[in-house]
Amino acid sequence: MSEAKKFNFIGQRTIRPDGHDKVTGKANYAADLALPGMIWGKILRSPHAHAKILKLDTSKAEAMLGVMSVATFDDLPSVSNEAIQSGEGAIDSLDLGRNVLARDKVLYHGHAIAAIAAKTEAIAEKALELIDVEYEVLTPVLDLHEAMKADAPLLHEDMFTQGYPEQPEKPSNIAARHELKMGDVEAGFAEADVIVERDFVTPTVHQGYIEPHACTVSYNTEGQSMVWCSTQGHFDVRASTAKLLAMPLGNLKVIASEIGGGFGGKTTVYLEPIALILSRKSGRPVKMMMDRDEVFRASGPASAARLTVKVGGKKDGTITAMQTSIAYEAGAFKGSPAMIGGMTAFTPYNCANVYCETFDVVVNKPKVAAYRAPGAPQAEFGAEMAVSELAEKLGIDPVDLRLQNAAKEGTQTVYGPKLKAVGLVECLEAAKNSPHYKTELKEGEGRGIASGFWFNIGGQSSVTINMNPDGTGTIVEGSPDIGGSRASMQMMAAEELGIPLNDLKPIIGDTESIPYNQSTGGSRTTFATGMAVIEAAQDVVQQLKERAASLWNVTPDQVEWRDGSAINTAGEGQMTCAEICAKCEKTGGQISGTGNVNARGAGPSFAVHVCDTKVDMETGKVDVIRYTAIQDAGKAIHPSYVEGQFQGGAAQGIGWALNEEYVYNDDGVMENAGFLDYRIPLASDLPMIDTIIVEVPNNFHPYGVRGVGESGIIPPLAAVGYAVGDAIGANVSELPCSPPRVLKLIQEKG
Amino acid sequence: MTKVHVTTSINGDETEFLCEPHDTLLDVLRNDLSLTGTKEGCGSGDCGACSVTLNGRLVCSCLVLGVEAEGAEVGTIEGVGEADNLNVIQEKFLEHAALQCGICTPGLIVSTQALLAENPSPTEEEARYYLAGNLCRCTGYDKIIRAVMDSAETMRGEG
Amino acid sequence: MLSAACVEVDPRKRLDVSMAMVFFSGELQRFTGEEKTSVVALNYRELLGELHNKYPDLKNSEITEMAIAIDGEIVHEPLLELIPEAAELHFFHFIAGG
Amino acid sequence: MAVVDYQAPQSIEDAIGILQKTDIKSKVMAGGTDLIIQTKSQTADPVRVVDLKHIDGMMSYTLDDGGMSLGPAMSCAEFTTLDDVKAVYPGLSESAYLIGSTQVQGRASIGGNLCNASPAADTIPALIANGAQCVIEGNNGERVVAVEDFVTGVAQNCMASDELLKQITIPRPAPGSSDAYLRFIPRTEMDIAVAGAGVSVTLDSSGKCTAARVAIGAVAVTALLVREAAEALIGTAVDEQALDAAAAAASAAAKPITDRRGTAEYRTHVVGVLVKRAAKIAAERARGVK
Repeated sequence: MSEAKKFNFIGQRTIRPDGHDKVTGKANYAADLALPGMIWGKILRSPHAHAKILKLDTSKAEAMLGVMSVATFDDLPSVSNEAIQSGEGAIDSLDLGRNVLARDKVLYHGHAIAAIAAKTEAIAEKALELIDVEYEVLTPVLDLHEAMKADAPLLHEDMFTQGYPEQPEKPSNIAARHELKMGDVEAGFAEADVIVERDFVTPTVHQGYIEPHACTVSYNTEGQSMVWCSTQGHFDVRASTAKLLAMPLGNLKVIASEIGGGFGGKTTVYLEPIALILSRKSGRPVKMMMDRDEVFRASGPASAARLTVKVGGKKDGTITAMQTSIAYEAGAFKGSPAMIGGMTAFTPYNCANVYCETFDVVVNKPKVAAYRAPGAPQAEFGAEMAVSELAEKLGIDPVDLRLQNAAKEGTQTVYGPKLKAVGLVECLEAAKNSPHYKTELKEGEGRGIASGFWFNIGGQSSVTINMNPDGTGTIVEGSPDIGGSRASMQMMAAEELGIPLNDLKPIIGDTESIPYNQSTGGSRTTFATGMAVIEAAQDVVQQLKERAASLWNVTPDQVEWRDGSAINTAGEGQMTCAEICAKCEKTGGQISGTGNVNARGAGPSFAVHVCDTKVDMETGKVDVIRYTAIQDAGKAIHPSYVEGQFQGGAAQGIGWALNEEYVYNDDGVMENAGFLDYRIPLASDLPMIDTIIVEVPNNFHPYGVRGVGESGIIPPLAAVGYAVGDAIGANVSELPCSPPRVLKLIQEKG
Repeated sequence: MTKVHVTTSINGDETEFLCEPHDTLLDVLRNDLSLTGTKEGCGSGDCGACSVTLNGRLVCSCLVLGVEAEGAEVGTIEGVGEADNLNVIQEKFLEHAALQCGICTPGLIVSTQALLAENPSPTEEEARYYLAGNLCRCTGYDKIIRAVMDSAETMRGEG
Repeated sequence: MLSAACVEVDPRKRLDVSMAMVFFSGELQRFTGEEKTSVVALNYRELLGELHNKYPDLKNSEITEMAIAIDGEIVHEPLLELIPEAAELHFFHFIAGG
Repeated sequence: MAVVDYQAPQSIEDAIGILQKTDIKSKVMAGGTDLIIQTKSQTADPVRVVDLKHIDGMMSYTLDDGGMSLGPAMSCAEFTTLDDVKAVYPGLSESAYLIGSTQVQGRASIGGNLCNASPAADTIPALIANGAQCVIEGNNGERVVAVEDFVTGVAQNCMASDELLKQITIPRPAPGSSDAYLRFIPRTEMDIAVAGAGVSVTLDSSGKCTAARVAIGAVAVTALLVREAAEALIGTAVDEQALDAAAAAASAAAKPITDRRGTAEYRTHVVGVLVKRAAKIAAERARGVK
């Protein structure tokens, strides 16, 4: 893209096209659909964290008045081991099936065992008590280090660690071990004047979306089955659900309702396959809703982690070696993003010698799911804390140390490729020159700064733009819109077509109205779906030019498209989009443009955050008093929603750093499964979150877009963690910085 | 169990319904009266997504029994603004992009309306503490508070 | 439009194509025994053919499931990909998002 | 418990009549913010809810030279707007303001908070600090119980199943008196108290403390009236040493548990900090009020 392109709509703060319904309560979320004859499904969940299922008898429950159908694992057709390719990488479908409904063993407290559909929720709830289950209770494995021991009780007798040079012969709770290395870390450490080595611990946390999982489904044999659910990817819900129920994709229509937050946690299936079984066996539509307690106990949190980080640097500020050993909890089934932690931990740094060893470890807790840059926050927390400590020990300003070693274009990453053009240096400079960083701290205040890297992905998006006879158009796209992306899609289409924004209506098509679209996640929507919208809009413009050419009897290349009109360059004549559309039946029929992409060249988005805290030294309570989030957006399509991603990521990261954690008892039962004691940040906990949008264009997108949805959650863990340590004069190594932990650090410091 | 007949007023409309004694006002609004604008986020009064007004007082409808609505005045999101045009608070929430997923928005708009009726010129801190019972996980609250302060200013300007 | 890779390639031109440098991650090194190698290949399918000939165990690896970075540009579905002159190639695992 | 019947008696006599029925267990409801959560499960035993909000006097208050007489079912949202009460019992008003969110305060009542008898209830230490009395009505008439004796254990109070709390009466503080309530929570709102402290002090014209009541919450099965802490203040000018002594006495009296909200060790330390801070505020208010 040559010099900065002049845009008509891009970069404006438009009113989102879907806003009216959301501020009037008319927008329909998953729990808002009721169908005639609908009945209610409820799930029987395991009271044990680790137990064999000896007997499961649902006959008494089925006989209860008002009960219409029952579902257990046996109702799933023979689930094959073949991987399902879904948006979140390969998921072993046997594991997915056993997480949706337990078979032989329950692997976490709250694991679904059976489900009942009945005339009312109350009847369904009572019927669950009539299901007769016999367990052989086993010792739960809850701690990461315990789980990794050779003699630890095993969750899966058939799990052997992948990734060791030779195949181990004993099964283990370590599902996989990965190694990433570059250069020679030992040589690097030998060169270093100062070495920082520290162990870090981060807790299990939840995405905290305010809308619990829910769906309303109706099964019928003639291939007209329908699922209405809250999801980040209805095409992947169709893929996983059809796989589990052995249905052809064409027989299952999935409609994405408005989604009340997902953050990665709604990229898998929990209720949909069960509801369809209950619907099939009862012949009735079935609604299922998780209550908040179930969301915490049985939907995927983000991995708790234990990591050791070692960084070495010379007096001149060169970081000579960076090393980490990372273990992530996967929960009941393998598949934590441990390796992604290894890939991202040190990527903000141009360091020649890097070594990362990562372990994916199963424990008797719910299977983890993605949570905004999955795997990166935990690993980069350790790295950023260690780099800040190194800066302090070298007597170098923490921003300057990061600037001096900043990853740039051409920097070799530990996971392989060299980076293309990125904006970390620009973000660090923006932080250094920010009013926040230039303000002196007062007595008792602490400051932390941290960087964050996330890859961002492209992937498959399909869009059609259908033009109406009056020149207005409908943009049918397939990316569930959580953060306001429909506003960006509308702006990109209007930018290409040159017609007013409100003439274009973006909607999320169901799985029967457009080809496969990958889930909304990986910060891909504005980048990849945006690219497909632009392609579809250009397709429409081309057809409009051809129609105008046919009316003027000239060739299409003699027609130019400017500001929503065709211009006849081979003579007289100008025709607006509306005029051309009005004559479509005369020029060959209606116009519809398509854009099908497997978008490549997703540009990483770097973030740098600055946080000031004050600590009540007598109680250990932390207050965040100032916060600045800086991030590279490549090109901000809708600045308000770009800022919204920075601020939302920062708030979740601050929660992760301050007060969010799963508290388990020794039997593996979560003790704070509710918003009262799982403490996400409140309006009164946070200051205004100032934002700075950096724009280093990503030339693989027509307008230079980089996804911004995820990087923002990474820096706060270390920005807040280091600021707390700075305020109390002690080293923080364990999150969250809850008052009891901080007070202990203060007391130990003496 | 035999259902209870309740006569009440919802957004100024005379309304009758039958409900079980254990049904909450939230269950009644959503399942019996199809007023699904009021959302359930937790069912225990900890998230505010189900905020409504009961006789002018801001409450969580998940912590009110449906039968308690007898003879009461209930105000829900569906009663905010007119059918064809939004009120100032709704306009400002859109203008400031004070919502992303929007599940918390109905509760926040009802709560903001109650706040500004009680305190037409709140400070930022007063607004943040009054709205502390409305959880939002997407926005980090910054733009919500800016929309609330702007609404207050605009309404005072008109007032 | 047809992808360029389907265009018929004149075998005589093959000789003057410079070598591409392929780097193996720690995980793949278990099957190749080497950190890197140079290969003559015009496109992804030829690249895989050459690598499988050179390293028989490679068939036990997940190389065909992995994404590929060509001179730093990450390609998740490389089947029809062309290999440019003196390219630097890295294989690595498909990255998910949240 | 699952609600199978709802009654809204218009008088105390009717209410007591319903409470005496033995077909189904009855539970009294004021705001209902605790009760409705406890009755969510449909599989627990059935319960009849007896809603007191339609009974005269339950939702109103009187304040005069003799003190305050408070209807137990008045919502905290309404109670905290009563400026005349706030002037006389600032600490009690603070404690009512701290219960839950704005929405919860729109329903929750001081009487409900007291009868629910959570060890961490916010209003109970403030009520104890102010020497509140509980007027209980039952089949055989009225009886009065000091608030510190009203709560008898975790979620237990001294009333029989057919008795109800009719009134909460609080004596008018002696001249030169004031109170304060503080609690510790990890966030700034919404949490259940990890520790709580209600303190009232009476200072003479020279600023010497002539009387004091110190109550601590969330650090034992019930809120505790800590005599030793009060004695540490009485006779002093409520200076640093006195405040430290009161804090130490409070920590010594605490018998906390470890749970998802805090460790015993942490609660013991923090309750002392809160007593010190609350006593200081109460003293400043008392000095100002003369």
